[in-house]
Amino acid sequence: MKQVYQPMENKRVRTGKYFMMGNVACAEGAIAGGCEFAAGYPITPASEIAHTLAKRMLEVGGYFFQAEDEISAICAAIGASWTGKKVFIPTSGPGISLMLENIGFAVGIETPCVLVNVQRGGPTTGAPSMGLQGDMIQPRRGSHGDYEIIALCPSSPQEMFDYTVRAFNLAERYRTPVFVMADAFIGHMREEVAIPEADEIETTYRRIPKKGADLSTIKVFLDEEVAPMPIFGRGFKSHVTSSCHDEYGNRNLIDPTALDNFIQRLRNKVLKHRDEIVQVESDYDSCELALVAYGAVSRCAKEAVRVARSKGLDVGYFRVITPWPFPDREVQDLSHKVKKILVLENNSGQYYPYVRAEAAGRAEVEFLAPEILGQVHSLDYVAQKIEEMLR
Amino acid sequence: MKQVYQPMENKRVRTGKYFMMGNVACAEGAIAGGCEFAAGYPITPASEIAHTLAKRMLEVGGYFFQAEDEISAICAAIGASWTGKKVFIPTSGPGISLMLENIGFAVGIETPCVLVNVQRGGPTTGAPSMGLQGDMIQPRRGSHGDYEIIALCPSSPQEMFDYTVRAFNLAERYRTPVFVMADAFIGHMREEVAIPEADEIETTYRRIPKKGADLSTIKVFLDEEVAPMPIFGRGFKSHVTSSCHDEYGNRNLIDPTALDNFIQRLRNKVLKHRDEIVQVESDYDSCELALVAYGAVSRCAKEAVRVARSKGLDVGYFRVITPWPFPDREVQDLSHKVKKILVLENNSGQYYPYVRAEAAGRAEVEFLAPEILGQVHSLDYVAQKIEEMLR
Amino acid sequence: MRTDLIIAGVGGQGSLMAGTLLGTAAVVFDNKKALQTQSYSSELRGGAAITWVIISDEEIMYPRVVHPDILIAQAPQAIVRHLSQLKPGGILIVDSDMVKDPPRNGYELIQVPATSIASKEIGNSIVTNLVVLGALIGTTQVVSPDAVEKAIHISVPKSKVDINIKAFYRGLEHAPK
Amino acid sequence: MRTDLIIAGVGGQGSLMAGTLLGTAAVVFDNKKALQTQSYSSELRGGAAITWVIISDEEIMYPRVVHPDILIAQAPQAIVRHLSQLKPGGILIVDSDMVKDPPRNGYELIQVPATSIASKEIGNSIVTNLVVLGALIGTTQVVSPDAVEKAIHISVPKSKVDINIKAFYRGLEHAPK
Amino acid sequence: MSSVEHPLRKYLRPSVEATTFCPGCGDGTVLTSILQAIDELGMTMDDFVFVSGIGCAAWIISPNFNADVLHTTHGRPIAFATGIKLSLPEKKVMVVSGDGDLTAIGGNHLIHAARRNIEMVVICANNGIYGMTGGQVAPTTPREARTITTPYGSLENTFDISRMVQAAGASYVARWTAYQPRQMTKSIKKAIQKKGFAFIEAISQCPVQFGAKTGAGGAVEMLEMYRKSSISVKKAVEMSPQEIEDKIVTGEFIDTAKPELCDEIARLKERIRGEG
Amino acid sequence: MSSVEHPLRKYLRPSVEATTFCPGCGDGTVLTSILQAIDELGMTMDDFVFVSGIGCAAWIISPNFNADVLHTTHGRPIAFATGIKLSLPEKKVMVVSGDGDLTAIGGNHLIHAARRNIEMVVICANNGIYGMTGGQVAPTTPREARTITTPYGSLENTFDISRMVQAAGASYVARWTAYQPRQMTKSIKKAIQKKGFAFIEAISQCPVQFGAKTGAGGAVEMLEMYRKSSISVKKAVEMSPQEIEDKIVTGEFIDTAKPELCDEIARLKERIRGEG
Amino acid sequence: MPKIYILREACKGVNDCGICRFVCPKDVLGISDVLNRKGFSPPEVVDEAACTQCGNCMVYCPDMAIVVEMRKSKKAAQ
Amino acid sequence: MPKIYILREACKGVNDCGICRFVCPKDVLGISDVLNRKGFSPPEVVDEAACTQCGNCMVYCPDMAIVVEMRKSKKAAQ
Ligand SMILES: Cc1ncc(C[n+]2csc(CCOP(=O)(O)OP(=O)(O)O)c2C)c(N)n1
Ligand SMILES: Cc1ncc(C[n+]2csc(CCOP(=O)(O)OP(=O)(O)O)c2C)c(N)n1
Ligand code: SF4
Ligand code: SF4
Ligand code: SF4
Ligand code: SF4
Ligand code: SF4
Ligand code: SF4
Ligand SMILES: [Mg+2]
Ligand SMILES: [Mg+2]
Repeated sequence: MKQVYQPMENKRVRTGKYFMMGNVACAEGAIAGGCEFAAGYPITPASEIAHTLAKRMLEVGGYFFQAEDEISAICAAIGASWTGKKVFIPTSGPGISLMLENIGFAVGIETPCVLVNVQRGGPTTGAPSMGLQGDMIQPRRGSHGDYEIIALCPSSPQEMFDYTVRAFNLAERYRTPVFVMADAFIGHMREEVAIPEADEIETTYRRIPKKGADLSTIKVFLDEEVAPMPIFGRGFKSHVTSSCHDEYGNRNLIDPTALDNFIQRLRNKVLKHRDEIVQVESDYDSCELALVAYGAVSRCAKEAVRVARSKGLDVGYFRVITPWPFPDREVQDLSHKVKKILVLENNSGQYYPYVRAEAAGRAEVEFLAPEILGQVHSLDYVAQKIEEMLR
Repeated sequence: MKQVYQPMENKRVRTGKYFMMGNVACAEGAIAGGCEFAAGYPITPASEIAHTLAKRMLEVGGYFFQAEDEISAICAAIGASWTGKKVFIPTSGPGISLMLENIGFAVGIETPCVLVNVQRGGPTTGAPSMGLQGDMIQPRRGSHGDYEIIALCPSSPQEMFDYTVRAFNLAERYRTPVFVMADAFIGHMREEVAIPEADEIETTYRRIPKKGADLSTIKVFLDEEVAPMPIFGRGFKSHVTSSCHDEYGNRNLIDPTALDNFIQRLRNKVLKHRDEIVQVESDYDSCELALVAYGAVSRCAKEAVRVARSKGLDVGYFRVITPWPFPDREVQDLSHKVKKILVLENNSGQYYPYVRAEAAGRAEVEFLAPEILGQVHSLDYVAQKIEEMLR
Repeated sequence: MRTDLIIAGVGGQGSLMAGTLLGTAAVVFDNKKALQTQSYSSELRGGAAITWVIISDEEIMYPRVVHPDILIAQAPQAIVRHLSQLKPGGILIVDSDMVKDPPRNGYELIQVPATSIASKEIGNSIVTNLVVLGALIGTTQVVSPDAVEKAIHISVPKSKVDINIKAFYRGLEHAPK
Repeated sequence: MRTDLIIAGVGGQGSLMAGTLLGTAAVVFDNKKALQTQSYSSELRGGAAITWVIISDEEIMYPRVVHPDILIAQAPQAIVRHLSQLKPGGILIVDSDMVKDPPRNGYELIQVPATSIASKEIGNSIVTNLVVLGALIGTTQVVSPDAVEKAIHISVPKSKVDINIKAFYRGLEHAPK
Repeated sequence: MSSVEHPLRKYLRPSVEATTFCPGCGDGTVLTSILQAIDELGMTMDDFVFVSGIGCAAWIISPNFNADVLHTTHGRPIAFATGIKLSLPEKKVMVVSGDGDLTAIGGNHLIHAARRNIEMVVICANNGIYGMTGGQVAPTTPREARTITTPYGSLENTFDISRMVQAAGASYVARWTAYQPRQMTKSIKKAIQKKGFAFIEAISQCPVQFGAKTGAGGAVEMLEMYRKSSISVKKAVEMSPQEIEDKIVTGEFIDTAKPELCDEIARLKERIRGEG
Repeated sequence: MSSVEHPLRKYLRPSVEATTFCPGCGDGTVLTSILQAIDELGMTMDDFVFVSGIGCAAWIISPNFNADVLHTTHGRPIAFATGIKLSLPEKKVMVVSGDGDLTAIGGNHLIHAARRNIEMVVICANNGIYGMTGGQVAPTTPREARTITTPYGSLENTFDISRMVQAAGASYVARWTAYQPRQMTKSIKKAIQKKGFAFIEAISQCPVQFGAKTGAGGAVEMLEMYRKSSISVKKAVEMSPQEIEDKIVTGEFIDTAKPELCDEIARLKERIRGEG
Repeated sequence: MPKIYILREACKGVNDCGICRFVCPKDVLGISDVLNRKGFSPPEVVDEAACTQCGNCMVYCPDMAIVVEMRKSKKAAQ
Repeated sequence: MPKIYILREACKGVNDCGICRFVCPKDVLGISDVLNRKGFSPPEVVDEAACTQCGNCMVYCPDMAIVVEMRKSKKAAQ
């Protein structure tokens, strides 16, 4: 078979202004964020990420590995991360469902990696090209056991780029999997994407023990302040196991306190740094009602608030950018300032109980699903609900 | 190799009083509940269920299929269910994590099946023989997409038997997967198990279309009142797909309303019958504080309440038997009657936000994890917290 | 000013491509904002191909087209599915080769025999979408013709640039002045 | 009356089996309640084997043994791990072949040379656990000897019944009256 | 003339107007070959349960076949089929799915079903690519072929699926191209009658994804290639590995008898009953 | 005398006092054979990254080997190893795991790694059972053998793992029993030096689960059985299938050269750089 | 003389498919210039007399769009 | 004469293991009646003179509990 080699762009950062598909922006964000190894398996509506990476990764000296299935993809990526590479795993809901065992593994052995879930209509195979925010709790509670996770929720192709970069930084900083929770609507959306110069993009790299470090004397796991990662190939002689272990990686399956320590420290590693991770966008004063939303729906909420205000209604806006770790204090603050909260999600109310629990007893919290699940709410529909709640 | 055939007991129901391990009771419950096909893959701390079934199923004319992996196990069981058999899939957290894609599939094509998760200490491989209630949200939110599920939570070997029987009945009645959420502590616990005579055990069987029914004229999917199941091998010529479909099984991936219909009807099938499904055990009047718990921890809560009352404290008890569908009205009722609620779980508070959200603003809700995650709270520790909350 | 459009046809007519060119012209060359979404899945073939485009001078917040200002119908099904959504007084542009006798009430109707222009005048039916796009720009100036021309340059393979531009201007000329 | 016990040894000593026999005796033959849990995993081999047993006349609600009334130590580690948990005034039963010089304060100490009784008198060290169990029943009557005998009958292979019963009674006799 | 119906049309679901395949897709020919085999055997659709995964090939049976059809998740049809067969041993179970479905994500179920030698017909429509998702490289894509995820050519070796399934333990294994519909039909008939795991690799042209992306051309060009490149198993034995490299070896690879799982279970149950 | 140290002891993690294997477990012999091979090649532990899954065999390297060791989830070590090798092609990557891990739940990764011919040594300690979880039937358990999940004897056929891995595309495949530690060592040396996917099936006695449950006996009885039943590949070729049935065919099944994935990637990157 | 029926509406067009024409040993089939409802050009019989009844067109057609009435066949439609 | 070192504490006992004795062609090894700290009976050298230095015991021992000092070897411990 004839092989034609196309000229290499060889630019890590594809600087410039584009009318770009969200999925492509996501792939470019990964590369700009320093991704060196990506692994995936084709799936609608995320495949364009893989298509972009398949070409671009080779051009920038990395590799896109198309695995035999999603399980292999996440495992290969985790393996690559342990060699010191920044790694990336784009997929959609069914892919994440298959990966969950090993997402938990990545959490357990503290592996930086970035996953993208371009959510599609489901449950199960459902309607692959429709965007539903149907997997919002899955990153946190989908894998068995007790753990914390970091997730970001973009609402535009630009944010597909920006948040993917940030996801890499968070993954490296906290040595843990980070999710970008997109959906088919955002993934297939085209919009202006402005990609800055390489030197304007902040990138973080994980800490690694000093050369020649003796791992029997330094803690390389379960440090709430994030232990340096004893990556492979540098002579550290790391023992890495997801069995319950101590700070040095020694397996301990017998002592109950070892399990407690294992779980708590992994959780605290994220929770103690929640201030550096959690991001919300809000625009409310002590108002009557605030709309809470994330992702594509947050654009609907923002516009609905603008319209409502233009009609003189006392409405505020609260967008969750990082659904996980849960922005508990921010929601508490909100619940102190407003009387009522309306949570908008493009699902049947997955995130809503968490908001409601946190606002407990201060603000009254209601939920509004879209008229048709899978389609962002229409403005009229939201306006009607706002008026009803303010009546 | 020499083969020795042991005498067959050939009794579907192992009537009698035993000092029996929870996992064994669970297997006996499945058989008593009518299980004809079980599929699994060995995993601590659930393996004893498989060991029991491997022998007993053959004796009662059924089959235990040890699959090549957990994915194959759930798929084979779903396939068998579509031939009209009652099917059973015992495993532990890592197994469920692997099965999630196809658990969603079972929900989507409305397949009766019973899963047991004998929860172990994690995340990831963790500590396999320690019991943590670490997977409580996973049945409902672990698979991608928006769906409802039914789950039961036993607190003793006797309930491992009883609830497994009930799980089969619910699965058959609602044509959907049902979880039994045990843990290593209950699974490996031995206690008195009294198994009644076969004719004292209530068993339900799914509805099936009439012989010769023309499926182009009757709805065999997405009926909120539960459609008859057009099982294979009877000439129905069923088209069964987990792609978004209508009431007749016709695939429709284009119309947004088709997805909405698909999701809503599947959810409502469970939610509309929540009164027949939801079970709680409660013992509170208008009291100051109620303890909410489930599974093994509910025994601790119950005893703590007894002790507190014996000291004259105004404390009530609320046990969740069916964590899913969420007992919203029952928790609402509780929150109307008591001032404070203390949620006890052997995890870091997975179910707690759901309780708190539902009690929103009426009762004050707090959470107490055990002193050591993985070990049921000590009574003293709970007593202390009770006193603190009543102070 | 925000303009909401639907371009609807069947697979192979290039409706999505037309939308992307429009968006590229707006964003990259006209310094406007644009947003495109689509009913698209490689798991589906044949059948409807629909794209929604929003062009605006300001930031686009609400991302859906619920009631378009303009409906471009490249196939009869497009009328069936989307005409009822068109804003009262909106513009309906049809490929008159494909859509015969469109209903005529309550909106401005523009008919362009795009398929025949493309296949007969330009010599390749593949550029029908550009003829339609030309008609749109000729009618509404939602983006500048110049921007579209530039967008074509950066979006289609070199060998196809000329024929696309030709088709675009042929469509543009055809629009009622 | 509720009695909480710990039986702790190392793998192969039959600690778990002793606990199960105790529970079976209580539940099936003495009409009492019993609950047994264990630190057990086929993913672990060697090392500690511990079982917790609760025997009670009434329903057992709280399922954990936090402060046992009785600690049976079949190995030195058992003392290290569990003695501090023993209730003040509780009973400590040790296999004196395995546990030399147990600490003596604050509880009732019973020493039985179970391993040597089993291997020398009965002729099989495999029944050490039954000697220990006998000593326990002899000391505390937490279940009836008769119930244990019946429990043995339904729990162990026919060929092993006699030797188990013999070991049990030998242990029982050995207990301080 | 409009009253003329294709003789195999009666096996299709009445509600089906046309298949969803692209023009010239070989999967249509595979579909016809299967129905032809069933027809020639004089069996009815009620003798079968059909199972497929996800992909274009999976849509050969779903919803087209007017029979019990289970359209499952990607890669798992054999696992579902195993449960069905174990519980309904008196029916014929046939899996029809794609190369990606059966050998990439589903590879494990394939080899284990072959090992168990559970009676089942598995037809793998092998188009050398992921058709449905837009032309990504598959384990069956030729080395150096350009696909949408191998823009510089694929660097991976290719499975010899049939050989592997044979090594895993299947009783019957054959490979045919869509240029050999008659042989395929004959082979499917044999497979249906086989007491054991029977596997047919049906090389099927995908002009739209494989043809366009790799440069292999349209339906006719691909069929022409199949015609030219195919050699029989017998002939292949006499050729050197290098000579075979670019060829498609077609024919029956194995046709043998060994213990079948459902049979063994039935026999054991019988024995247990006898002793009970 | 207590100052004498075993010459291979230096390769073990200092904190390790003893392996966790049961007395007489063949996995210890496999462990020694691996270290012996590394020793004889004059390599150091820093030349390697070791990966294992879950099971007794997975504990051969974890935590024992004083090297980079990744102890992973059940069935996935090859998938992890693939990512490691692709990102660290200059290191040797060795997977050591059990038959259940590599061929039951992990079967798909095994065949795909073999297909890709990615340079990697995979040592499968095959004890014919799930040891760690208490003696359940495995795809490698002999037909009719009683295990805890086949109380009436196993009804399933057994994988010929080595043959399957070869059919999937591996460059080097050999099988040895724990009664052949010297041959095993020699073979591991070859495997380490192989540019491609190298697979060694190490038949290893599990007296505690396999031996006890199937009646095969203790460590010595099982070794004696290995000794008696083993025949060489060369001899096997001359024997009929029936004659071979109860035998263990040991030796090298294949040792060939074909394109290796990391090599191919490096070459492509080079080319792209050249043209950039 | 054999009878060849083209089920025009079932055909996906000789332009993209054309398998029937490719496999016909006798060039019996040409291209219809009347599109079917889906916009495809089905084949048309241009030399029925040449047909050998080999059945290729019918057996290979992926869309069951050709029926060749065999002389021996009883079942063939009128 | 060769030197055979039994690393007693590493041994898991000739009762359950005993591989060294099985593979020794010359019955050099017997059973020690002093248990090691884990309670196992290691082998003991009963006929060192008979040892052929074949190395079997060392190579087969699953627990690295035997070291045979080869005459040629320089490395062997004292
Ligand atoms: C778990 C999961 N991963 C990925 C997909 C996306 N997907 C659908 S079909 C397909 C490939 C189909 O390829 P093949 O089996 O060869 O069938 P073809 O379309 O080529 O006939 C993929 C990757 C999915 N549906 N589910
Ligand atoms: C997903 C998952 N399923 C099941 C298990 C339980 N498990 C642990 S080890 C093992 C089997 C090990 O068998 P094998 O690989 O042959 O190793 P061996 O112990 O025999 O050496 C199983 C099933 C697990 N840890 N994870
Ligand atoms: S994409 Fe390929 S395999 Fe799929 S229907 Fe079209 S031609 Fe056939
Ligand atoms: S169970 Fe078997 S394989 Fe595992 S350590 Fe013991 S003897 Fe070895
Ligand atoms: S039957 Fe044969 S000869 Fe006749 S038209 Fe068809 S292909 Fe041509
Ligand atoms: S083979 Fe069939 S579908 Fe193809 S062109 Fe001929 S008649 Fe039409
Ligand atoms: S070296 Fe050989 S002869 Fe000497 S003791 Fe060891 S096994 Fe026996
Ligand atoms: S082979 Fe090793 S472990 Fe086994 S008995 Fe001999 S010295 Fe001990
Ligand atoms: Mg394919
Ligand atoms: Mg094994």
